[in-house]
Amino acid sequence: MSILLDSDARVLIVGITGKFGTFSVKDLAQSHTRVVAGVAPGRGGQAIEGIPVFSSVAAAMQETHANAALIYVPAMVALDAVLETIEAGCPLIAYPGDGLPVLDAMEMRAAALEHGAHLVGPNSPGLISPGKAKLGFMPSFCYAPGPIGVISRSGSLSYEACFRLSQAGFGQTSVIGIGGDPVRGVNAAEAIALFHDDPETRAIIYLGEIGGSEEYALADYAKRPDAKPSAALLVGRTAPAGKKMGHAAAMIGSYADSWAAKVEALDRAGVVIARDLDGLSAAAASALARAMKPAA
Amino acid sequence: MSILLDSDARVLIVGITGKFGTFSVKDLAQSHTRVVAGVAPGRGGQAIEGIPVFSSVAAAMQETHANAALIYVPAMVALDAVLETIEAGCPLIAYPGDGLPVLDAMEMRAAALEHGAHLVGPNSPGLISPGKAKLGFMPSFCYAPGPIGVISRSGSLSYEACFRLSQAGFGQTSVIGIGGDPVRGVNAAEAIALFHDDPETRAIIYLGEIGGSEEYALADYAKRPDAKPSAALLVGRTAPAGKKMGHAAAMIGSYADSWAAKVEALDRAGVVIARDLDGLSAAAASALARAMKPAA
Amino acid sequence: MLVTEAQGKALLRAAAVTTPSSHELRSLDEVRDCRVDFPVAVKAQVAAGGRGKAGGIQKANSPAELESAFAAIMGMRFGGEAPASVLVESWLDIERELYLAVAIDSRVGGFSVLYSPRGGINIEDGPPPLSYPVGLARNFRAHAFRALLEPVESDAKVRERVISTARRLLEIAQANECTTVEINPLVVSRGGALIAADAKVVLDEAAAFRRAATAATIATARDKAEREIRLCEEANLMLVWLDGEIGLISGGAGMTMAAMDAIDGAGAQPACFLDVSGNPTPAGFGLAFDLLDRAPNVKGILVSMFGGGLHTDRVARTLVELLARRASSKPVTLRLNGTRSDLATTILGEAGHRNHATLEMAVADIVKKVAGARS
Amino acid sequence: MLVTEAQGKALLRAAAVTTPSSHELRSLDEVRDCRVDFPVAVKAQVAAGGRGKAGGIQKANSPAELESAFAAIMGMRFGGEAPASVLVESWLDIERELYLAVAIDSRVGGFSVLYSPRGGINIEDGPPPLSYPVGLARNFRAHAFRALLEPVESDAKVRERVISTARRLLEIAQANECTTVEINPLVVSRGGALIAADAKVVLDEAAAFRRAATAATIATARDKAEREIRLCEEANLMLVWLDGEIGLISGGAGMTMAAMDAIDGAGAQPACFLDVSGNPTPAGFGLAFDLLDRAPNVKGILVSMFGGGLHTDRVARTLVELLARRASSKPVTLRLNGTRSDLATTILGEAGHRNHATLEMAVADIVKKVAGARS
Repeated sequence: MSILLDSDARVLIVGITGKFGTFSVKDLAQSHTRVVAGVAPGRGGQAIEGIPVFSSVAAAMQETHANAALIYVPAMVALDAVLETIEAGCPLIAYPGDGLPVLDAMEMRAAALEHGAHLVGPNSPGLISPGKAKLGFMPSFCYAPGPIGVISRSGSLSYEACFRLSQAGFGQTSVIGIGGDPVRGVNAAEAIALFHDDPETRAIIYLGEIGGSEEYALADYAKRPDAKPSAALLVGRTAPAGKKMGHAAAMIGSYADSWAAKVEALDRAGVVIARDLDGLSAAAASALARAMKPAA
Repeated sequence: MSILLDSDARVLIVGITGKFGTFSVKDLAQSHTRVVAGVAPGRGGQAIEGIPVFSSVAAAMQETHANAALIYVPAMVALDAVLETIEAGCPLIAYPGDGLPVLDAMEMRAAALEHGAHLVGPNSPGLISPGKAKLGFMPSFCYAPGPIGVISRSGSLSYEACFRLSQAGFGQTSVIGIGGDPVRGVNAAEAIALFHDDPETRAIIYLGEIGGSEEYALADYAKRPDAKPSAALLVGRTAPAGKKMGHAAAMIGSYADSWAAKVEALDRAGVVIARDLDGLSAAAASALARAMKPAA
Repeated sequence: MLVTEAQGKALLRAAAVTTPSSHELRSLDEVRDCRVDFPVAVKAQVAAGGRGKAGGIQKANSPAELESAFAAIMGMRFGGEAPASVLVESWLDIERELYLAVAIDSRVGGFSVLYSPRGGINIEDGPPPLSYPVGLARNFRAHAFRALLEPVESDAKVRERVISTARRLLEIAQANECTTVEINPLVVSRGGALIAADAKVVLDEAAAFRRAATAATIATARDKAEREIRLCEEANLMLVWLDGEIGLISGGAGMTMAAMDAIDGAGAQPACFLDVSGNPTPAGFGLAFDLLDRAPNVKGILVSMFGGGLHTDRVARTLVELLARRASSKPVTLRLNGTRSDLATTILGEAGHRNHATLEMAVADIVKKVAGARS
Repeated sequence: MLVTEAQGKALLRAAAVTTPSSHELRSLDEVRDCRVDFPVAVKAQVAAGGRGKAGGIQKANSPAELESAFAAIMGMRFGGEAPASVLVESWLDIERELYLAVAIDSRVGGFSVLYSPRGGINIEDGPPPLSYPVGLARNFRAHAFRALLEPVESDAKVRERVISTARRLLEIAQANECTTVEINPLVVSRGGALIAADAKVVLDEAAAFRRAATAATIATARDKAEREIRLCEEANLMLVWLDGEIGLISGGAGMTMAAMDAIDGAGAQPACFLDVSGNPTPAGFGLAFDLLDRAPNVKGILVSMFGGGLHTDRVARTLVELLARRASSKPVTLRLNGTRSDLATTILGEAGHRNHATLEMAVADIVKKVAGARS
């Protein structure tokens, strides 16, 4: 098993005629992911890399029975594209783009919740279920199948962290990038719930950072008596207050935003803390070891 | 029968401590309408003219099982009050106030539709089912029970028109003021549908005016083979183009807004036209006479 | 409340809708100091429609032509209004003129988007624009609008730009509480970009309590309005001057229009729409009589009130007092009906005034009196 | 992007939120010409927090005091920023200070409204404010907020005014695309009215493509920013200067922070957050090296890139060329891992550079080199 994305994925690429869209057709094929359709308004009837192009998501869904969408359009039309995809009935959507106005992210999130769809992003590499399918642009070589569910706020950190985990023998059920923006589709709490319900996921690893409050969702979860074991690596321990560290949401505005406050809360809730990237595999091993033990 | 409002009405007055609210308690009592509760934030526990006051609509509904609300609050907090009332589960609401921003009217209308509630107003005297109950501030002496359903965009016109109808022996099942603003709760098409479904309503009289397009809803209805007979009086035949005639929506901006265009459409659809107020009773008689005949 | 093109375009620019580069000029000195690349369009700034057909838009190819166009336009009147300024804009290289608007649509219960692939000043002579019923601005869906546009607009690039611009216009209407934001023409430039060559923006006056810009526009319009209109607004009366000879004082918008129509039905014409229901007091009626007594075209006055909440006996007392000290000899006809009208009839009768039983009788009476006074 | 109090208050006034009467002054001449009723508050206009505690708000009781306060404040720096102006405001007659804000809350997935009945500069020392999770601005419900306020705010009149103001702040945030609109203090005047005595407004920079005001604010801030930051923004690099000695060039926000933390873990400190993933080209790396080579506090440079989509062999070639013509003698450590890193190691090795296998090895190497250079 895995979360949201499985080997039966039939992927639709909105914005397939753009640079990213066309790259993704080839990249996904190499990751054994079935791309069944592309969408580009006014370009219906064409084909890109052998994939049929439709003028609307509804037409593409009807013809190809796509069940997952990857959206590569500029931020200024992203809300339109995501709403079209949600309302066409697509249950899983990744919008990786960054620079999206937060009001548009709010509308996307609300529309997804209203329709029972799962939206991954914005500002995220997407979602991968190693060995099964990929809905995003993360480098596939970093991942391997296994029992760990990974949630990450940062693309670059998740690549290297998963590469190290895979090298150390800790494969992943799924790796979901919840993104670096303050408002997102699937958030930490929802991603945790998905991994909690996935029988093959035996432990959860959270890759977080300073700023925002998503990390507290993991602390809340870890306190539950039925929680799966979890480990966390938070970056930005040495970041100064009041400065945005690349991601829109990575800024320390109050004590609760800080590395120390978050690590304290996670530690108190029983989450295994990796102080550095270097300590991540040990933390993963420790969490998995707990998963082996029967509940006390 | 009647539409929306019947003798089982249990009326709640939001803004009961204001001048209009307090006047309405006495006025409704004189019209044999049961007022069961008032709402004024921060004034819960008091009483006005013997009516208990609550701090929230939800509390008032729970305690008194009110099933209709009359809202007398200033335009700047009207949206808040109407949303609270709709979301507390009240199925029928009249908001008579004028000067409401049209964006707020749009939100009210959307919320009412979403919750399956009926909102009468803004900028309307409300709704009366003569001899049964009144939810508004129209002068009760103008009305009498009978077989005619009346829809009006103008308060003043509806008082005098109904007074004349009542004097001439043409009583009313219900009289609904859909209001003089461009966006409203129950609109012409919806009011027509309600009267269509009311078995006691034998004919519909529409009191309209220049500007907007509500009158075309009656023309559409009258073309239906199963339509009840209808008559219409439109005012503003002598109004100039480009000038707002009192009501926000009463302005001729295009040919379709004009008296001539609307009368032509209604006449062609088979609606009996009263050219003047003076001709209204004859038009009512003519419509009722058609109702007597079995369908061809 | 319609605002000027210049104000409307400022709202468009704030939301990053492209407009031609422009200067708003108020005096010949400003015209002489203004540096522009010719040719330019010189456009009267008035809050009234039909400006183009009335000569309010001229082309100038040189500073001399600009000066004379400025002087000519500033001397014109549009719907009675003098321009406060002219807008001087770079002359556009036009590939095609489109029509795009968002406006409140009462049957939709919210906004509709209107589009025509052939805009310009003769838009009303062509087929009606495509209408996309949106409702709440947030219900706009690019894909739904696109599906409607496809049969109407064959150029896919223009289509996508129209969709983006329509969304932007809805955002403008929402954020600034406008009931209409109309661009006609929306110009397709030779390069394919869309440029708003004109802007017709109507602000929702009811939102003035939370929109400082709307409140300021209303205040400016009130300052510019003729004295009578301003006095009525301040006194909470609603006045629209008309062309007839019967001065009409009535109550409620609908009944005032009904009375206007009844006057027309009796072969005369109303001189005004004057609704005193907002202030049926000695002050309100006093102002109404004062205005109508002074108006040269008003030959007689009809007071017609139907009392609902209003107590007509109070109105009768007010009228008796007012008529007693009135100087004008214009004939007056009274009709008070409804709440306490028996008492009103008595009060009027005791003072020697007749209360007519119906609107129609009162109208016949004043029309006869005015015709008699003339012959 | 934080704007100044004066800009924030302009947004409040446009939505009819009451602010004190004020003048924004930029020069001593303006101060001398300004007519105000004393006493007044004299307030530094900077887009940075903590101004009050740093002496940026002073009271002046006379023209002489106003002049000296102006001069004093204009000479101060707040978070490194010089005030561009001061705001002179009538001194408020304060009954009570409240705290009211709307801000994006990531766990809510939208806006929250924050309220405290005791606002002022020490708000952070008290209990956390009441939080009403709204989500989309249109989901604000007066009755829901009222129910939360009742146990916290006992004055029913204040409560109702706070509710109205909160709705207004949400409308401002929505219409202008703000991520924060905070009023602290929101003053209850002796007359009971609410007055926004301060305003902290953060604009969403991502909305600049459709908000001319946001685009203009960003452009102004960029003009005012130090040269290095501006160069990086123009080149699509992300730079934040820090206090340490290890110049860090990395890829991706998360990995750059991870590398900063690793440097700290090895007993040294990073000199910067410098993410070149937006432009991993000769131009991007060239600018990065140029800035770090010139910075006096940078004693050595660590380049750490993990290649995902990025081909590290290309980066290796770029670095070889760059290092060959570099003048600085500051030590450099390289670590390229991920896509095509075997090839990268070969390319670097052929040019005499070592490619470290892991981030930790590379960090240890540069820390040792810098320590060696120092001793």
